[in-house]
Amino acid sequence: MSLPLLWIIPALPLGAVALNLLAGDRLRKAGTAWLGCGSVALAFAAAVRAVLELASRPAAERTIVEHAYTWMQVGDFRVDVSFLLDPLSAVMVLVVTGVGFLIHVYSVGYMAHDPSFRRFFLYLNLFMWAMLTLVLADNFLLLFVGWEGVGLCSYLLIGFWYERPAAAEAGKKAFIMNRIGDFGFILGMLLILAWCGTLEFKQVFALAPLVFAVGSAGVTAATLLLFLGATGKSAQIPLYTWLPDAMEGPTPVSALIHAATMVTAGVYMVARCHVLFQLAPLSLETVAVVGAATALFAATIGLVQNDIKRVLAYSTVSQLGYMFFACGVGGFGAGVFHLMTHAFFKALLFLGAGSVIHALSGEQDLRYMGGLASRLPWTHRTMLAGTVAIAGLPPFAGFFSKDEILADAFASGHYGVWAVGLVGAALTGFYMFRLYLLAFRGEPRLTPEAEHHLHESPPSMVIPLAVLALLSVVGGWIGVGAPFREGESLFARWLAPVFEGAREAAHAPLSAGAEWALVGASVAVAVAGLGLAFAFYGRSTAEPLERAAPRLYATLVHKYWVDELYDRAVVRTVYSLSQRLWTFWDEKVVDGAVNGIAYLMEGTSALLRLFQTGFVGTYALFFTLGVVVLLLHFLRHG
Amino acid sequence: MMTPPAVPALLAVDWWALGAVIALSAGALLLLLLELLPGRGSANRAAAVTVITLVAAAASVLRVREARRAIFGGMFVHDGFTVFFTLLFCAIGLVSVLISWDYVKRLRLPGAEYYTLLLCAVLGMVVMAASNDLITVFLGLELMSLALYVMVGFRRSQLESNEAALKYFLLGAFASGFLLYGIALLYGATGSTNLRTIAQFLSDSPLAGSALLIVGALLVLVGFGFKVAAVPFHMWTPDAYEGAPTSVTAFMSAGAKAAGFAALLRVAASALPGIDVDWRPILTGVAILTMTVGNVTALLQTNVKRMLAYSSIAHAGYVLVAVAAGGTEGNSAALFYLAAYSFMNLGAFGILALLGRGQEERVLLADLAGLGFRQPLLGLAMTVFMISLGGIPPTAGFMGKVYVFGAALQAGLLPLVVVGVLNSVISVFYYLRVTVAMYMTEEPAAGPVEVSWAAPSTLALLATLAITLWWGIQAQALLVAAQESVRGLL
Amino acid sequence: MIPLPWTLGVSAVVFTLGVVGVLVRRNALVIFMSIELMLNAANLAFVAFARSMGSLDGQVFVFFVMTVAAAEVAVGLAIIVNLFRLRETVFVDEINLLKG
Amino acid sequence: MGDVSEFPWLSWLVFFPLLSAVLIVLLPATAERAIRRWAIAVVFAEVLFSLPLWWRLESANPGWQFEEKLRWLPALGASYHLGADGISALLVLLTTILTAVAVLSASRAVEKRAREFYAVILALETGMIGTFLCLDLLLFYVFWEAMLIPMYVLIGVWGGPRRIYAAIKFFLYTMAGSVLMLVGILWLYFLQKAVSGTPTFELDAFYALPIPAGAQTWLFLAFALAFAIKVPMFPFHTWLPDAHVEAPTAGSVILAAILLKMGTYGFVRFAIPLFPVASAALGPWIAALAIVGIVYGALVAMVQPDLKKLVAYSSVSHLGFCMLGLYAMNPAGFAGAMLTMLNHGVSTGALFLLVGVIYERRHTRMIADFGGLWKPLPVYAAIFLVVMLSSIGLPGTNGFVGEFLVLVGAFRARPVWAVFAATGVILSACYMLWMFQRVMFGPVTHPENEKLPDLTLRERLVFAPLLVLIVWMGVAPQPFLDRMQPALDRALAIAEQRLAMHSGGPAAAAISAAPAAAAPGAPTPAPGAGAATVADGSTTERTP
Amino acid sequence: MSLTLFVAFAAMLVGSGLLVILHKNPVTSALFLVLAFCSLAAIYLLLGAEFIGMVQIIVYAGAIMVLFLFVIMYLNLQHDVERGVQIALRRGLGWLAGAVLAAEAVLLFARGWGVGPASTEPPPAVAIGNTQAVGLALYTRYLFPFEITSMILLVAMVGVIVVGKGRQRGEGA
Repeated sequence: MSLPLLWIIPALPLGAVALNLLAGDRLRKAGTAWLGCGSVALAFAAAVRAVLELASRPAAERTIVEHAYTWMQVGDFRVDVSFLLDPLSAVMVLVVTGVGFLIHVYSVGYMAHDPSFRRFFLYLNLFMWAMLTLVLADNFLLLFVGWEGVGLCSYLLIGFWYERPAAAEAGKKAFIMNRIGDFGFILGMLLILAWCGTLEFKQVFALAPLVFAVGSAGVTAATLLLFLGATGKSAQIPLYTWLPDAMEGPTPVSALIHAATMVTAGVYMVARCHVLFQLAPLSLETVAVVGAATALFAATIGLVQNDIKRVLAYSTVSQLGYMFFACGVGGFGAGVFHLMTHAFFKALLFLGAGSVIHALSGEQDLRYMGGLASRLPWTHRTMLAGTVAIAGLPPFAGFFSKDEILADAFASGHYGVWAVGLVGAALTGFYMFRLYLLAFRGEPRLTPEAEHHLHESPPSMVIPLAVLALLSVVGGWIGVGAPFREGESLFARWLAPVFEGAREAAHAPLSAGAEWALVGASVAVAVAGLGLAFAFYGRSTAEPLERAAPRLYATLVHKYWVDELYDRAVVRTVYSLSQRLWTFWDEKVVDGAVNGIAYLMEGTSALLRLFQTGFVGTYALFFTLGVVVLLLHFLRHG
Repeated sequence: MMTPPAVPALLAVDWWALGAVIALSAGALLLLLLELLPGRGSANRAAAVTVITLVAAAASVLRVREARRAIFGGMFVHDGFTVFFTLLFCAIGLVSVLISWDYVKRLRLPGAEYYTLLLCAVLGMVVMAASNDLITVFLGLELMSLALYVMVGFRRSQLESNEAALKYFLLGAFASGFLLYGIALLYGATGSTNLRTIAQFLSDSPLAGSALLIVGALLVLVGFGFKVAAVPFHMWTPDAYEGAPTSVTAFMSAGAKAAGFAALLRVAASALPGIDVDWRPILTGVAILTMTVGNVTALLQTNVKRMLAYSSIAHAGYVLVAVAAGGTEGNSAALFYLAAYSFMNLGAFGILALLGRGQEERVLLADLAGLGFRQPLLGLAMTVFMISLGGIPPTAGFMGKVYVFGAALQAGLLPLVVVGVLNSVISVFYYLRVTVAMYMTEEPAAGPVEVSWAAPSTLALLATLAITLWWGIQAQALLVAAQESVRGLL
Repeated sequence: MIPLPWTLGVSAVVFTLGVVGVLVRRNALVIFMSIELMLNAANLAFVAFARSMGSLDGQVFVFFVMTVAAAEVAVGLAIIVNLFRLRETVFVDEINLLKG
Repeated sequence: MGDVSEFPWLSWLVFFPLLSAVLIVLLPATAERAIRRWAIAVVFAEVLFSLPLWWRLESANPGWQFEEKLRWLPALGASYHLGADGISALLVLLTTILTAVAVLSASRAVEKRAREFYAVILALETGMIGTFLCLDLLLFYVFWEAMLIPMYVLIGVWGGPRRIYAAIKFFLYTMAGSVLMLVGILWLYFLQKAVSGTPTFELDAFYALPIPAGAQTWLFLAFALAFAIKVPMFPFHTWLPDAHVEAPTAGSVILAAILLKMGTYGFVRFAIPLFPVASAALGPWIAALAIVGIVYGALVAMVQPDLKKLVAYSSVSHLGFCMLGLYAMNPAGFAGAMLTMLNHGVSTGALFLLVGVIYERRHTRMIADFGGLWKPLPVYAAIFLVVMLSSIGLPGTNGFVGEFLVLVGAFRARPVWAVFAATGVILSACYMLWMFQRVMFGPVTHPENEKLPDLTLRERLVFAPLLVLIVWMGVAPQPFLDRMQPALDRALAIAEQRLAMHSGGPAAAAISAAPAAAAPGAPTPAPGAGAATVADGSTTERTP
Repeated sequence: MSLTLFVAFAAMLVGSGLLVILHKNPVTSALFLVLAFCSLAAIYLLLGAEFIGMVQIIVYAGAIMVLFLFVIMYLNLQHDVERGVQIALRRGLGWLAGAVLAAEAVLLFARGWGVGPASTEPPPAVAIGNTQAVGLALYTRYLFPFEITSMILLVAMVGVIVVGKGRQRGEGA
């Protein structure tokens, strides 16, 4: 082996970052593009090589650990920089580098006219590094490096157009929300460290069943805290509000970070820690409930949004909810599978939306679109593929993964969660086709300016769209399992070594009939959803809900006023508390005490000066009084 | 060894041990005689003679520094304590002469008389420190005081100077009355004025409850307390210091205080051993009051001279801490502190004496504005003196405080030490105000105050600066000297 | 033979009178006279003690005190005279240029 | 370089700046260029001189190295005793580097009295290095206190409009704390004298001195007050914002980067090893104050309208982490605290430099006067970004390593400490990012900001070493950890050993120098029991 | 006999002392002071201190008081004007302080007070007069203080000249 197998993968984009920084503006646009895309392409190649190497091993030995160096060691506390490749991270690393590469290519076209082209690729490559570190990390702390690293890049990229106050605000919001999650993550790590004495995955997972009793407080606390981290990163209730706002960033960023890769890190982490989660049934239930709730909640908001990217953003939140509830019901494999397919079709959808926005010179409002199908044929076709995929119609990718999730939920007896998932599926079909119909069908409602510049996107943007559309169609096929074929799916078998423990604890397989019934139900609700969408928006653009239930509609449009609530309850409270802490407590009380001593001294000084009258008589009097007092002392104490 | 012969043997007197006293008296007389000679520049001549006299006095004492003698029937003792203080007084005198050299000419004060009185005051101080008899202590004190009353009022056509002299004189005489009455009572209680004899009598027949002894000792303490400016006998200090010619202020703030403490230590240690323990509550109380009143009242002063006067009160308080601690450690700490204090205070007042042209006196805080950068040496020196007075390393004042507070701590006077260190924090505030004025205030539009540089003053400045810094960095020699000096006392 | 307490009592009374005189009068000269009373009280105590102990030391001390007092009076009166020249007053409560 | 053991390396290191300062003062004030160059040469030479402390420090040796000892005041038993170990070596390196950076940065900012400015900074450097290297308590106190003067002058002469207030406040506040320490030192001295008969101020002698538990509390309080004010710990912090706001940039940098470290250094070197019983007993209170400081500093920083004040309050927060790490009293906490000291020095120093850069250009530090600076100042903004990330402890930068180790240590001591302290992670992001947003992002709101020149080459050079350190210490902190750990372990071991002398007390359990290694595969207690331990908030060390 | 005389002179001493501090006219005060000194001299004689008694009359009552009177006349001082609240206050405090001082002394001395031992020096071989004895002591045992006294007088002379002489040589301020 001439080249290191694993650390080269994140190192490649990092190297590109360094080169980019060093070369500066000498690089020009073409150079930047080549550097950015090339490094990711190479990383993809390196990832493929590593995964092939992994695949060539027998199933039981499919873990590769590569130790780079000791990061820090204090006493018994030691953390290494070392990388781990196992089937789970293999999936992730391929998705990240693969989809990442496509989005890089897409960005070359999308960002071509942006003056900060170089900076964009700098951030993007940095993000690739962080994301790859995250998925390849061999221990919690290194994962955390990637975890925060992607958060940082997300912050930078959301606020990429920093001159727009909204973008800057959204970036900050994303970072702080993430930090709230990280607070949990750090404490979770500390708990794990305290119990297991190490942060290395293999050791932790080996020790955990010995150290923790099932359902014990320690492991429950640890996993709940880790999950808090995941809710931040993956935009789940209660920390989801940053993701829709993150749409202020350039669209490729939304595709890469806020759809395909970063936001799924939470799911990855939960899947990675499934050993721990399975020791804590309460945590698993929480994950399932939060996931399902988020899936439904976000979907309802997505129903009425008019910004094309925001619809997709809520859809992302919703889909992430699916992944979590998959994990929560024990279907880690299903969750990861949906993660992958979602990466394909959601990236596709975002890129398609980006293509639309690009074509419309920045117009994002669905109300000013319409009839674009003929004007943007490639975009239209690929978007349609993505929409069908996410709606869960067979045989598109989304169908298989979503179906597996629902099946797992049902099979494990989480009927409530299953029902919620089913409703969510209907809503998904509805809002996605609403989007499709409003954007591509009907009469054009373009602004004159958009009309004037309207054009199909360049090949560098269309080709990635096509590739992703293809993946959205066929990407699910590797995960085809029951009831369509005998035995486990290819994907499940690949992940089997990782989720071994999970499978043992898992439910008994359902009967074939039940499986078919479930498939039928999920297809039915999806069709119902899209049918309703056609019924409402096929011809008109009016919002039926607005007329039928204006208050409900307003609630949804305002996203249940959650942002406002957070602002009131947290942001302003903290701000006014801090203000008072500063102006009253710090300046008046703490510092006031300090200055008070000084004033006291000055006052005493002024008082004492009064005694110094300048008259000899006074002086003699005090002199005599001194003698009197001293004599008095002897009178009393002899 | 110290038993006096029954018949006074004049020839048995060790004249070398008396060298300082003889030199100082002779110098004073010589100055008066020289004034009869005609010629201009009599002030320069007088100053030069004074310098020679002081050097000679110091040299003669140094020559026999190892000797231990009791002369004149034990009224005058030559021991380490005497040597230490004689040298200190001569040094104070020397620096004062250097400070006065130009100042006296500038203010057109009568030079010969000035230096005569200065020498007589030094003589009085030496006698106070060397006395082993209450009579000589009293006479030495009066000699010094009378000279100082006159010196304070030396600018006789100036209202402030005259007022200062009057106040100093009236209160000084008042205090002398108390001191004298105290001596009378002590005499009555013990039958002697000789310190050794008193001590011997007390050790033979302790008179713990004797009213005579207690009141006598108390009044003596009050008398010395006046001289060292201990609260509440301090009230003359700011007025006298402010009104006196600056060079005189310098001289008396260092010399008179040191002499007062010398006498106090001598009497307490030689005649009333154990008084430091018995009277600790009183000394502690007075020390606390002295430090606090001095420092706190100084805070708001706008006249630097007056501020330093209050500061000198506070410093008396620090020395009183050492006195309260007592014992070898306490006494040697007091000596150390007095030596350190003398030079930094002389330096500070010496700088004030430089300010202004001709007969003007510019000693307000506002007068210092912007001076630091205009006069780098002066600014630096003043800063060092202020830092030292504030007790901040690396200066003599810091080492002094370490030693004093260490001694007090060893004696178990923790509360006193805590009050003392907190006081030094308070004091730093007004010392810093001087540096604020010099370095951090814009100089007035009319330009900064003029500085009357002269070679002797510069020399004095450099000498005090060097000593202040050196004793802050390496005080071993002074430490040893202070420790050796008090050994013979006890 | 005069008992010691008697003489001492007289001395103490005179001393106290001196102190009170200093405190209550405003004329610098009278204050100064009161101080002389204090010194004389001390002298009386010296002589009384000397007498009771049969020692001469006290008397000698008194002699020195008188000398000092004379010197003090000379200097003090000179200062007061100078003050009067400058300010036309000898009242100490009119003299407070220096204060605070 | 010659034989280090022969050459009085530390003395040279301490006094070379002072000597150079004297030389500078002797130069004519008009020779500004020469003075500037000379000063810069001196500080960089000083960096070179301090490098042996990195190269030649024997990592494995926990004792004093480069030792020098001369008689100073035999009459008192004080000696001139210098020596370095991993702790002081790193802090001295921090000092030389940050001073060099500060001096380099100041060369344009100081318009008046350049000669005196450089002389004062060099004198300050002597004071700081001396404080870190003294092994004699009296000598330590001399340096500790003497150092106040140049800093006071620096603030008072070259500071902002309220400089006099700030300078005097700084001086008096810190001095008020330290004089009681002097009393404590003297107390120790006499105790030592009484026990052994020979008077000495040697630190090693005090390390070996048994101190009654009752006295320890008072002595500890005396020392801790001095150090706590210097740190500064809540509620003794109010001098800091004033001093920082008014100080010139170089002063702020040195104040934040180095002077504050003396407080924490004092805890590691003196307060904890000397008074372990009191430390253990009062530790929870100090940790509580540290945590309050973390949260409080962050909250107050959030609402500051002035950049320097914001950074100043963030220092309160960061040093709260330091103190928390120390009072975790375990290796991880100590190492974290020590690393946080270095980190804070680097990143907060850099932050003050950055504030100084725009202050120089705009003569304002008000956040409201800026906005959209990224556009005119991209390089500046990028550097600011990196430094800010380091300050909020982003993994991959130095800030994270220290903070995390502190949290590990704190968690091991008492989990609830870590819980509260970790909120600082959120809050630091809040105030820093919000500030960054208001300063850098958005449109340029003030026309005068539009044409601001970006960083000059010299300014870039100033930041280069700091950025290198930020990344280096974040990515590969092990060389630093290796150097500091033996010394930290020694401090802990001394504390533990001395605590054992007062054995039996409940405090004995609170310090554990070497926590039971929870090595993989070690026998583990029943999970339920462990959970209970977590729940009641006491130690989570698992004993085999 | 001597006791009666003592009481008489003591009463005169205290009475005139009181008048010194009470009388408004400084000249009268001075004259009463002379009277006080004279009574004191008489008491000295009663106490066997003939020399001191004589000196008291010559030096104190003679020289010193003449000086006082001379100055008072020279300055042409009239009755002291003493009125106003401040003065009343000061007087009150002054008397109070004096009274307390005296009371304290009485209380302290009431507890008992030891007088020093009788003189240890051998009585002179030949009975000599008091003046002679004092003179002998002065020039033998007390030689040193005697010399110091001479310096004090020198200082007084120089001082009086400095303070008292008129302005000359354009001497300033």
